[in-house]
Amino acid sequence: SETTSQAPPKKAALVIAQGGLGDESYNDLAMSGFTASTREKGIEGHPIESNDVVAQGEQSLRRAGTSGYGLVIDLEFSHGEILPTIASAYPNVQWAFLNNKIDGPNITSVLFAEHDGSYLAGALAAMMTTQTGNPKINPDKKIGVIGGTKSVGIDKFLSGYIQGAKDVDPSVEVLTAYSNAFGDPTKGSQLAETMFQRGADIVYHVAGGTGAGVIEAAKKNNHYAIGVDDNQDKLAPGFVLTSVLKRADLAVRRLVDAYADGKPLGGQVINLGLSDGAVGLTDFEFTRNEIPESVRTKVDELKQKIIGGQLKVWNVIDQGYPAWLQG
Amino acid sequence: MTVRLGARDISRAFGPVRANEGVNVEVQAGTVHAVVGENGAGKTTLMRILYGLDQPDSGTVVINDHPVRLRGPADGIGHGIGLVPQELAMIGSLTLLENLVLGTEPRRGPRIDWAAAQTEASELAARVGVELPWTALADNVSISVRQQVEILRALRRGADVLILDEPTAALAPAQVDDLLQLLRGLRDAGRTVVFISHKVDEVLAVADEITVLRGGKVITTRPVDEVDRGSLIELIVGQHVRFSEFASSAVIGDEVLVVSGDVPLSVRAGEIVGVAGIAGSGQDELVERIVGLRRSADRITLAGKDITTLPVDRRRLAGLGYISGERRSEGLSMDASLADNAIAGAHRTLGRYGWLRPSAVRAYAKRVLDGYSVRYGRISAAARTLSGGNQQRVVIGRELDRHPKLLVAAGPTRGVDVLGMSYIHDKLRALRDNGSAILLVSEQLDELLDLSDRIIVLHGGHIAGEVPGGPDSRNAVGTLMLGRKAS
Amino acid sequence: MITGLLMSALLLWTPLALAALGGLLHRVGGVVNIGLEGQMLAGALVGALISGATGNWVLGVLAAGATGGLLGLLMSLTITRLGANEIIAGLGFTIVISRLIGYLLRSVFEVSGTLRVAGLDPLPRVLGVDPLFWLAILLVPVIGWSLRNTVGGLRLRATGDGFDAAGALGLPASGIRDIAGVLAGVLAGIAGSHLVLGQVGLFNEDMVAGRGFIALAAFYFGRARPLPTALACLLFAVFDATQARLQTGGVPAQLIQTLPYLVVIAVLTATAVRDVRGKARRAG
Amino acid sequence: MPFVIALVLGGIVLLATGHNPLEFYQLLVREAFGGTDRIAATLAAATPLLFTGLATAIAFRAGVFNVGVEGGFVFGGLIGATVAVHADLVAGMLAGALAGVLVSAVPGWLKARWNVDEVVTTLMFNFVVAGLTGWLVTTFLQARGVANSATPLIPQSSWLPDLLPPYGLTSGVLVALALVALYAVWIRHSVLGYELRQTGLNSRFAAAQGIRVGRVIIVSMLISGAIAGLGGAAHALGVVHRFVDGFSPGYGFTGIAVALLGRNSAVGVVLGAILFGALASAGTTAQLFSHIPLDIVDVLSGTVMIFAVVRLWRQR
Ligand SMILES: Nc1ncnc2c1ncn2[C@@H]1O[C@H](COP(=O)(O)OP(=O)(O)OP(=O)(O)O)[C@@H](O)[C@H]1O
Ligand SMILES: Nc1ncnc2c1ncn2[C@@H]1O[C@H](COP(=O)(O)OP(=O)(O)OP(=O)(O)O)[C@@H](O)[C@H]1O
Ligand SMILES: [Mg+2]
Ligand SMILES: [Mg+2]
Repeated sequence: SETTSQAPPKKAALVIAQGGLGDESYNDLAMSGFTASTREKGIEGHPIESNDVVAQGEQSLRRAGTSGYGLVIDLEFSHGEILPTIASAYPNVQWAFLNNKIDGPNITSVLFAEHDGSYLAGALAAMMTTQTGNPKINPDKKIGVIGGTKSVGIDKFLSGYIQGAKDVDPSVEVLTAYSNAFGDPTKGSQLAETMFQRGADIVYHVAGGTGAGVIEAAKKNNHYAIGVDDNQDKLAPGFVLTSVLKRADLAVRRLVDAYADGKPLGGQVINLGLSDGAVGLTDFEFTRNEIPESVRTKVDELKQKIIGGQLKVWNVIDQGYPAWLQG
Repeated sequence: MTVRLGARDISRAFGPVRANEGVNVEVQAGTVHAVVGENGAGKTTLMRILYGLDQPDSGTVVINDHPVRLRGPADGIGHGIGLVPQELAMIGSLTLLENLVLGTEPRRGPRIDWAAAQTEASELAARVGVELPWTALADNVSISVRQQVEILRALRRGADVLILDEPTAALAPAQVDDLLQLLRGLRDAGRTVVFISHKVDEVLAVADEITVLRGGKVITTRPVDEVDRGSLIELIVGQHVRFSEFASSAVIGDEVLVVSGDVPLSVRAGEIVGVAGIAGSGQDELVERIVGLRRSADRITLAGKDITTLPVDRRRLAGLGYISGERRSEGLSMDASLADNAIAGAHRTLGRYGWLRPSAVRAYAKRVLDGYSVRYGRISAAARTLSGGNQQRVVIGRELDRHPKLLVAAGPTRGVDVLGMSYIHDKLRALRDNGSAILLVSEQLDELLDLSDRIIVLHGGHIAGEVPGGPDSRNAVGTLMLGRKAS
Repeated sequence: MITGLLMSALLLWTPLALAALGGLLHRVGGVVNIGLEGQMLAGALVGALISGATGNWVLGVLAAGATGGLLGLLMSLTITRLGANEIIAGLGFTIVISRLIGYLLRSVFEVSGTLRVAGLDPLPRVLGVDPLFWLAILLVPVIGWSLRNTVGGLRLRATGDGFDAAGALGLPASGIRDIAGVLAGVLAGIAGSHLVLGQVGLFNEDMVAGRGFIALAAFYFGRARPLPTALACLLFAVFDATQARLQTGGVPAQLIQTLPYLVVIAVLTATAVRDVRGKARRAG
Repeated sequence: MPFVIALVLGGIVLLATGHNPLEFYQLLVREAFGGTDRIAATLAAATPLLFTGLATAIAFRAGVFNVGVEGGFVFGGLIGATVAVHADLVAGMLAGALAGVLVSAVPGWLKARWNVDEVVTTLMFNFVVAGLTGWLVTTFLQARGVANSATPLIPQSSWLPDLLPPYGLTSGVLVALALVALYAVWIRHSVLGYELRQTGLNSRFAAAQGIRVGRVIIVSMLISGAIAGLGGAAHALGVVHRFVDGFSPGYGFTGIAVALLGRNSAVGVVLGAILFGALASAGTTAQLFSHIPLDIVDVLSGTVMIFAVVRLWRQR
């Protein structure tokens, strides 16, 4: 890296969560936002990956604290407990944490309403599975969802999806399965094919790289997949009904921009949800014609209701497990 | 005459040990050339070099009067040399037939022609006068059977120089005679044989020339008619040796070992009972049952105590000693130190509160090693670094030092040189005379006749008969071993 | 429903069986191959790239096999010629290969994690299944027969059980092991290509996902005999295929996923008990 | 010397990927050992490896190829963390050790009694334990209101005390080092250590001399499991302060490498653990000062691993 004789450039670090770069979802998305915004703002940006994210959290955060970094964004959930101590030890550094609320004068927390986005996907899928005129739809009222691992972080998505489906049509059956892997497309395609054989025609995946297999399976079997995190509609145009966005890139970009521009950070909680477009469904670039107008209107209505507060989607994290999903 | 195979000034050292030092040997074509010497004299090392398995530090191998370099056994084989190694190169998970043809398989394309292999094998075996269970795994047959396969293998490879490193160590007397006859036949057919043995009589019976090694150096090479038994032994060990003659026990006491069942047997205090039989007659099973390495359905008592279901350590506590016939795999732990080998089994007596006292361990090990004249460097050295004869002394020392009430000794002098053998025999007799009971299992008839007060002959897993010890029983035992009733 | 289960089990079986048979050959030659995982991954990537570049699945599979073979050779050489411990070499090679691939994806292909190769030619169907399935099926008896009845097979077994003894007979023991290592690599590479060309049609840096280790368990389980090894693979494959169906039955996913492993332990124990009972036992 | 080869090969990789090897090696050394904080980080990263390396070495020494230390570590971590929440430090550590014993006991017994191949059973047990802990941590043992699968945070009173605050080096490293030292003496000078060594070197010999081989195998597995479980508990109580997804990134498997690199000796285990610990800690923070991705650091450690064990001269 080249150095100039001027004042040292501002430096920002991004601590990559478990799963690492290449997960095709959360980490990669955050990284893309990080890369773009640091480049735009002329900030020196370094991602920090580790094979042992959990245990090495403290020492790598401290190292960042002593090495002239002004902003450290931590994507790793398990660092929540140590962050306040470290943040208070390095008060001149701005710390940011995603997916959980951490208190501290120089800590910014970012929360996503993934359950809201998943709810809309569930509602959409439940309405679509009865559209038997569509060649990708079968007569069975069944849809599916595949989680990467059985954990509350993932079940927050699953629960929202099931709730959305049941709310629009209680007789829809939702098949669930877990791949126990975030980078195993073979398994993803196996699980999805099984669901298709069992009568599902729309399968939502919350499983990172494993989901690539789900999407391939949808294409092969002429059914639908629903993507997650990033806009995955283009991965198999026409076969990805929609994707449930969770724009970690937007969150990171917002943090980096604020830091670069010298705007105040710290002590805040940024809630990202349907209203900001940081969570939500894609705009059906390739499937618009296959989704009836009425369905799209209904989804939109639901979205407005959630934003307006008339509809409250179950949040597994705050509320524990609901009746429709086993803990 | 051509020197078919020879060594010119060959030296080979292993660390501080000079296994071969300036060795010059010339083996004339069409002769049987014996190489003799005490344990550790360097015989095996020399043979490995002549075959290409090992390379000398200096000096050259001579083949057909020309110096050559052997980079591996393939080179040796290419020059028509075959080695039947002392450490048998058999592969346990392969059948005998597979072992026989390995490396020079009769083939049809990539396929092995098993029919041809079987025919060849049977013919070879018939030529040598043995019968072999060709489909048995090498792991499941006795040492002597394995040895026979090794010999057949070298013959089959068309070796016209055949090196045999102690081929008779595990053969029964009749088989030894057959082998020697075979070697003579090979010589008469123009082949060359290099023959290593610790048994002077065999050497005198078959060799044309004899080379004596001592301490890695050639002492002399002489035509066979220039030496006799006594002078050859003196050349080998460098001193005059007196052998104890057969002497039966003076005082025989109470029954120490009683085994019931298929092989009913009892051994009394102050008595050596020999067990004879061609290999595979049930000796191994008997030994393992007594020692506790194999479950026994039949009752076994030791000094009046029922040990049928006791584990090995409890039997040892009750007064059992065991010299294993499988020195390399069972009698010793080749990679463990001499000290660890010497204290094995007694180690619990050297501890306090679960900790071994280093001084006690040292003292105990030194007593065993020194008390039985083991030649070793450091007591922390691995057992592997000792020559075979010295390794055997470690085992003998360990077992005898505990003054067992009953000693089960299987092949106690296998591969041991003349001096070592007489030494071990004296020790066994002394143990008996001190009132221990000894069950002696050996393939060497001379040893059995020399040591035993009475000899039980096994055949096909049963007792074929019993004869008194001493040289006069030779023929009776030989007959019984073949399963015929003594007349 | 049942045919669906069967088909997916057979699909999952193919790469496991290929890799396990490769590992089996290496095992018979005396080396426990922990590097199958890495070789499979390399085979998967190269298979995807070459199939995409040439539009020909045969070339893709061959290239995957060649890559696996080359890596197998390198690994074997460090073991046979440099005396590296086989377990460490296997673990080390797997780490190096997978991380190098991760790096290549990001720096050369400029993708993260998943690589979609344009124009990829997937495996065709022959009698309803892909050719590599038939290859694996064919290999089971062929390997069994060859080990018993060919010169190469005999020498391989000899080298595996008695390295020094084989050497003393003038056999190039190290060379024979290297050949086994190459064969293992070739089969693992082909197995990897099956994941891409026969299953999902795209490459992911984690896509082998422990299948190399399952293959290892399979040939251990089968005691390096082809048929039991292939059956062990089938056991894993059937369980894998059944999982999704069981998962909706109310049993927690994590517990269901432990089933095949428990079954392996149970079967292994049962055979061991039978073996011990069958033989006159040497107590210890 | 083999180490140098590994560095040269790694250097070639670095050069090929457009990085300056010398600069990067310097950076690695600085990040591994350049200052109290970095040394603390290296030792902290080495601590779990000391436990798993030692646990592996003990079983290997008895001739038991136990690849199930990972499972013991993970299960020990889960149980240790859970017990520490409800009881105290000592109870947590003991419970962890006991949990590790549970994991290793069955394969040990199967091996001793029926000669069931331990490589397969212990490997399988790792998967079983992974499933079991995964299930427990999303059901009974889960902390409510947390976005991941994790047990509740252990109260600070039950933490293993820090050695060098504020650096995250806990007294777990002392426990590990004490165990390694004990192992060094025990394996050489105790009766059981003797029997363990003999069983490992030649079990047939051991049996013939009256050593109860089956019993020794079981004991070695129990000790191995206890150390693995204790390691997991120390990791939970000292470092992570709970059990959480990603608790062990494969410490048990790295432990196999540590034991083999160190030839199962005490000193070897310590050196091996520090080597891998240094690579892990330096490899992570080096990213703050250069643009070399973790992938390349891993390639480097894989290369070091392979070549640290080669013999360059065939012994004659
Ligand atoms: N590979 C080796 N490493 C160390 N020492 C060795 C090695 N091979 C042989 N020696 C030593 O060299 C010497 C000669 O051994 P060698 O085996 O040649 O003796 P030998 O005459 O065959 O003895 P024996 O009659 O017992 O078979 C012995 O002291 C032996 O310990
Ligand atoms: N790998 C090795 N390392 C060290 N020494 C060895 C090795 N292999 C063999 N030796 C030594 O080489 C020598 C030759 O081995 P060999 O099997 O011929 O022993 P031996 O003394 O002739 O045996 P025996 O008396 O039982 O016939 C022995 O002294 C043995 O200690
Ligand atoms: Mg439908
Ligand atoms: Mg010899």
